[in-house]
Amino acid sequence: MTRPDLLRVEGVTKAYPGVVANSDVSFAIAEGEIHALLGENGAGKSTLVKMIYGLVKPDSGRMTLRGTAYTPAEPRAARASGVAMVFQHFSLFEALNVAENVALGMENPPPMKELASKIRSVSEEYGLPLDPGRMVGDLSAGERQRVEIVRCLLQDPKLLIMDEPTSVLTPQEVEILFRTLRQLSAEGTAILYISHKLEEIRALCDEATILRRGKVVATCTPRDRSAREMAELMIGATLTPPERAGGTKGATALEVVDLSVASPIPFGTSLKNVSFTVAKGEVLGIAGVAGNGQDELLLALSGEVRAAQGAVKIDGKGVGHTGPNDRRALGLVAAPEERLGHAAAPDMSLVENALLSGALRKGLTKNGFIDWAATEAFAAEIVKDFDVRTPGTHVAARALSGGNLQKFVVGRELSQTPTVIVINQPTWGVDAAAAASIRQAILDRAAGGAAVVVISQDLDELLEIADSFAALNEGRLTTPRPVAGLTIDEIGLMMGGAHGMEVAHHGH
Amino acid sequence: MLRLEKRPSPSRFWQGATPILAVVLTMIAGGLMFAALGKNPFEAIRTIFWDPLFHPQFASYSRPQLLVKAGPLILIAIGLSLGFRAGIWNIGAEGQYIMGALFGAGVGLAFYPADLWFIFPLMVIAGAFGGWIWAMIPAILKTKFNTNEILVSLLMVYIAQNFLSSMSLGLLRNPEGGGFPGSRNLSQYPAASNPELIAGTGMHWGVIAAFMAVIAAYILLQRHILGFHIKLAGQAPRAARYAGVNPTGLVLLCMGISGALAGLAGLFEVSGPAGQISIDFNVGYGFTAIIVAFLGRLNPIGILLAGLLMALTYIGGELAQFMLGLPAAAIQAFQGMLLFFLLAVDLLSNYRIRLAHKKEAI
Amino acid sequence: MFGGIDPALLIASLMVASVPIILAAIGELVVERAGVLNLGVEGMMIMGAVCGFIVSVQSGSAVLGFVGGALGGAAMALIFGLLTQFMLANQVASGLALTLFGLGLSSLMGQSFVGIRPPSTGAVPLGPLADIPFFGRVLFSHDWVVYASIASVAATWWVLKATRTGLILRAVGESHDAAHALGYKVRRIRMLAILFGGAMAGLGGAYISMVRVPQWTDGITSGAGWIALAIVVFAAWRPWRALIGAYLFGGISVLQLNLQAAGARIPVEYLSMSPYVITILVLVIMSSGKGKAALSAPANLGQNFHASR
Amino acid sequence: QGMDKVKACFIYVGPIGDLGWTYQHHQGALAVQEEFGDKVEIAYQENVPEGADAERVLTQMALSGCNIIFTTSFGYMDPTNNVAAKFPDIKFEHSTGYKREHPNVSTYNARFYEGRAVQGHIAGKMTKTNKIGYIGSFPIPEVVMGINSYYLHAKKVNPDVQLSVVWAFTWFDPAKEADSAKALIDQGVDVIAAHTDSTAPLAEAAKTNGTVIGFGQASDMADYKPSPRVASIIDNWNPYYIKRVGALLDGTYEQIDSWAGIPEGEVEIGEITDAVPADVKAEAEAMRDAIAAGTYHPFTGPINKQDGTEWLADGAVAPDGDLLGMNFFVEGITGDIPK
Ligand SMILES: Nc1ncnc2c1ncn2[C@@H]1O[C@H](COP(=O)(O)OP(=O)(O)OP(=O)(O)O)[C@@H](O)[C@H]1O
Ligand SMILES: Nc1ncnc2c1ncn2[C@@H]1O[C@H](COP(=O)(O)OP(=O)(O)OP(=O)(O)O)[C@@H](O)[C@H]1O
Ligand SMILES: [Mg+2]
Ligand SMILES: [Mg+2]
Repeated sequence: MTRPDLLRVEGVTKAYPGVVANSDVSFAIAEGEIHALLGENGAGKSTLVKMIYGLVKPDSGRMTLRGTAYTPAEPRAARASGVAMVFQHFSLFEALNVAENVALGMENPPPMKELASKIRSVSEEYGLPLDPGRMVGDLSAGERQRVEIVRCLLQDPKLLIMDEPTSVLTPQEVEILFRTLRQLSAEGTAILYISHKLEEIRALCDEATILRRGKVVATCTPRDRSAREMAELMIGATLTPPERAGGTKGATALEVVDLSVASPIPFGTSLKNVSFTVAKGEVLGIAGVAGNGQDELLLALSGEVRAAQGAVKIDGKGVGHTGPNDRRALGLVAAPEERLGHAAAPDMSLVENALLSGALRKGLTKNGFIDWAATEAFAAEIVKDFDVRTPGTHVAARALSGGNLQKFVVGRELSQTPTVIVINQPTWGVDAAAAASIRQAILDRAAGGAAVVVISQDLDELLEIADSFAALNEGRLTTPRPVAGLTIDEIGLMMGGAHGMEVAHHGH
Repeated sequence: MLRLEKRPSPSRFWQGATPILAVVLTMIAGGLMFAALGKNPFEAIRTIFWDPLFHPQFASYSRPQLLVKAGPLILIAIGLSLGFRAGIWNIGAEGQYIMGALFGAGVGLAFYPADLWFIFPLMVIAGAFGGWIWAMIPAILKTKFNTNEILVSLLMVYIAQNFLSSMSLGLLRNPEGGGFPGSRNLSQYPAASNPELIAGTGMHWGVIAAFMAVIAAYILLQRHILGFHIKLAGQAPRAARYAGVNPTGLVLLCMGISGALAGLAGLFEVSGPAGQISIDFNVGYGFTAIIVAFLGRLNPIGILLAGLLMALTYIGGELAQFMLGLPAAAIQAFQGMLLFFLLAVDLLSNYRIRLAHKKEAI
Repeated sequence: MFGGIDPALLIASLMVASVPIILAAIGELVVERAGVLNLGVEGMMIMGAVCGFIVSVQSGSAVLGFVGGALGGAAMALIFGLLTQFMLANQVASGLALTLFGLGLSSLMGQSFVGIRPPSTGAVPLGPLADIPFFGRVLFSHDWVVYASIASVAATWWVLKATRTGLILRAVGESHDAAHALGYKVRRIRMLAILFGGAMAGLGGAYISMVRVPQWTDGITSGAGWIALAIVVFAAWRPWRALIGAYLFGGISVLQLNLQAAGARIPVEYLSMSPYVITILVLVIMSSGKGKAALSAPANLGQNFHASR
Repeated sequence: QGMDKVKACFIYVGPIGDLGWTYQHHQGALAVQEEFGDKVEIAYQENVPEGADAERVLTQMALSGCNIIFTTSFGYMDPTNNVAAKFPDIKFEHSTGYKREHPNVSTYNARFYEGRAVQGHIAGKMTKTNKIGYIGSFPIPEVVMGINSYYLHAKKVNPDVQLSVVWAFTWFDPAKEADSAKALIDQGVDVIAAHTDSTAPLAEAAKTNGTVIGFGQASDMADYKPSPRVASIIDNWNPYYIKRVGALLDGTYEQIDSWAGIPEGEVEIGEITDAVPADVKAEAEAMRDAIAAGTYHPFTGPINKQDGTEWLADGAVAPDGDLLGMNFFVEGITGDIPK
């Protein structure tokens, strides 16, 4: 296996104001190699690949592609050199259709009709079927990612960069993606793969480069290491998995009866006859592929979307018709998936963001007038209790890294002595150490008698913390089952299988 | 190559220094324009910025007039700024101003010539109501039918203007005015007038209302949960819903407040400085107030200062016209330049300007 | 009751009356599709009006006049573009300031041109076509700018729908971040759109001062720019709907004057507010169709873009 | 006693470049300067909105040492009187209003309806379709008076004539004025008079290749000679301004209420072009001369109101008071005055 190096990165450094995102980073990737880039949140992975893609210019250092100097001035140049990228935060246009989105990512797209048929054929060849005429806003997260991938594939890339691609896929979809990537690798395409899911990396990648605080701290062959070992390399410390104190179930705290609501989100999924109960001390895990009604379920439970009075009951009291604050008053807290813009206001300080949902239960206002001193104290308490790494409580939420903001948001909700907790994607894109501490905090509240609903696309996470399990599929919820005894395959089928992709792959 | 770098938080120093810098830059650019028109630029600049405040002949009169001119601008801009902060675009304040004046004056004139203590207070309520109801039309259309409030509120200005003509020619026409258009002069009807409260200060109820609005808005935005919700809705609408803010209610509230304040401004103007309803009663305060709101960065104190600065250029501009013979158009262009510079240098408070490294400029 | 109003004449009139609004609205539509909200249409129009007028008088050529008008509007747009795209100034305030500045500057520039007649913009010689009953009057008896305005609608529609340029423009308006991530020069594209918008507004203004009125007087556009802005929203950012909107508005404006001239017994004050009222009503009817109009606003409209690199 | 030097100030509602109302007042100001040279200083301010702004500008003018201030719009009436109260030594001259609350306030206006009579005569004679049009600005006595005078004199020479009135609800909006003219033309009107300020109606008429004619309004609008502009009414404020400033200089100034017209040269009929047949032109000039000589008053009875009731008995001449408050159409005009 002595393949020639495709891309060499040598001594690359990139500093942002106040932080060195990449410091003297060097690594190489061979043709056809699947290379993992690992690191905690903010370690500098995205920055590094953005430099390779020509989106960010390095301060110093050099890159070579097949032995010749490689200095892409812009993504166009990178694409011309055979480098393609699937972004961590999708670079798609919701109001445009699939073909248009693909065309925008290509240098010289063929006429639309031709492109459409190309999209059909390429997407089926790789087992990622797509309808070129559909509006991207109408697609599920998994389908959106297919658009990004197909866009790359149409350009016959020599190097394909994927920044956290699997966080939005079902296990079956992940499997199909891996098959696609292996097929590409076999065809000689190198893949630079960023993920926090270490088991996936073990299954997929040939080599791994591990970053910590912008520096390369280790390289390894993932197959030869355990996930635990790699995680510890990433964070430079030992990990402790969350502990379950085997509490006993109490009375029913949250009851959802035949909940049906239309989606308020453009291109969203409506909920259809969702029913379940959660007892005090119980953790209900709800799985499902993104875009199957998770957001809507959270909105309906938090009160942002209203339903029939009896559709949602807290401690037996019908609250389906009330708004978020009425439900907060009864002890329900909710943490939406999208941190910036939904759970927190990006340009507001942490203090203001503490007020955002804490005003009521923490008694931060009197006659509507805000007690800023108490609010600051609350924010400081969250930062301290949940180990939020921030220069202070007066920095804007957007200045926090994703993981730290997530800790803040979850911390804010859990610190309100809730009796019912609804939380969507508690650890999305958060590194292993932070994820463990968030899960632990949730389990602690459950042990303390709270009823918890965790909506997540991370099955390992659900299996780790949930007592019972259900899956959302196109707005319908399966009947909850105890977690004990469930297999990953059964779960995948509850989630709706591979969404029609299996068929396409049979040909290979 | 220059490069912009976003500051983690706005620079306090530049927030204070940018307006001064902008005024200096405007003096330079405007001075060049005045020189090109054959006028002495120093004299012109002095006349615009200095004379209204310190000229021995004019200042004692002009200074209070600053308040008279700035009052309605500030009052309207405060209301607009709340909506703008919440992402609700009422650009029809001019129409609400007209309707406030019509309702207020209408109530006052209905009592003519009675002399009852409650007439003026009733007019104030009617004025606020007039502006409020006019703003409610785009607000309700928005919440019920999802129409664009920018468009509707703008078109409502033209409708209000038609009402104004029709009222000053019809219902509200002064029966003793020899058939001429325009209502009775309210300043000659003490029970309904809004006179200067202390002679020579320019203070009338409208100016007091403007100051009260500044203080109330300041407290609202700094200390009250409602102000917090307004800011939140503008910055992150989904987070606002999550926080329990009712978007429909917020639209009605913000449009309502801005309409009511614009209506009040119209009422105080018609019963005070303007004196009467006439075909050309409105002079663009509703539009100028939008500029004032943004110049003041939607901040109550900023709006207060921006309103005063705007008023200064109006009054100084008037002096420059008849003292130096500068054309009105030159003054208008000068004001435009001032706005351009104020907007442009604002950059410095939010961004750092860096010289890009040579190496990077591939 | 409407006796005596000849529909052919009415339609022919409204086609002429709507030209300035169509031109300016199409320009603004492109600007807004690129994600930029320029409220300074009135200022750009009046600068186009004065520049077009001056150039045509000085050169004796109407065509050069229109070129001058377009340049005048584009020059104003350049100021707006520098402010909003490079200085990241607030778009709403910059647009309003542009209007204030344009009204002042145009009046300064036009001082020595008051009371002069510009060279005439000829009708297009369509010969016998113009004699066809009804259609001849409606379709084949206008000056060339009328046809150009309709052609500009068609061209804009085609470019936005079917060309890569249009696709990129829409992409930039939908998500400047995604467009930037794909390597498109958001600022440059928006700048070009802004200049185009200015040139179109300038053309619209020049049509007023050179054909509609034709003379130079201060404030000659008297609010046409605001109506153009309203038409863009009304049209839900679609070119053909902008044409319909402009014809609807222009049509009602012309119709109400015709009704007056024909002696219809409808109170004049209601007639004269009817263009605005009816525009609002039509908008309500269109918007309430499942919120369709609102959905089509470019997602990044009015937001400034700053790439941190 | 007289004064050695007078500072004469003018406040205008529009821009001096409007080629209409304000432009003509400014011509008057320039004439004063020309007449008296160094003995007067002129200052003016354009675009002053009526109401509060006017009062402030007037006060600032007064403070700056103006001796006489001409306030050239109806809407300046109350501000003029308010400021006059505070500056008893300064003379105020208010145009088109009726309030003289203080001894230092005079009013002046021009009898434009005299010019309208001449236009009406030409219109009645020239129309081939028997439809004549009038673009009204706002339904105020001034405008109503002009419409009535125009119609009466057209009807006198052409009993079949019909008048269409379009209210533009603006003093100045060239595009709307053009649309209004177009609407009238589309209705078969072939003579258009306008009480708005721009040349747009004439330009619209010019597009008809001579089938539609019109008149210059406020200023001569000579560019559209000989057709469609066949005649014009010119507001000529020069004589009045020269007279009043002169009176201040030589000490003969007194408070007056002036309503002058063709006889005083304050209303001028611009050249009647050859597009008008010689006999009609001669008749029109004769009417003008008769008005100038004081032998003919355009509103001489019998004249009935629109509803058929009598306004002026046979031979009666309209009292100025009736004219200044005129809010009715005369018999024969269809349509209502908007309220
Ligand atoms: N545009 C930027 N401006 C300023 N600082 C930035 C910018 N982008 C990244 N950074 C900084 O660079 C560091 C590295 O960020 P990067 O996005 O590369 O991390 P990452 O490894 O991709 O993290 P994650 O796992 O959360 O995606 C961050 O800590 C951040 O502070
Ligand atoms: N415009 C910016 N100005 C300042 N810092 C920025 C900016 N953009 C990004 N950052 C920094 O980048 C970091 C986030 O990097 P990035 O956006 O790559 O991933 P992330 O937010 O950590 O995402 P996730 O946690 O979802 O993977 C934050 O720490 C933030 O400080
Ligand atoms: Mg990240
Ligand atoms: Mg990243």
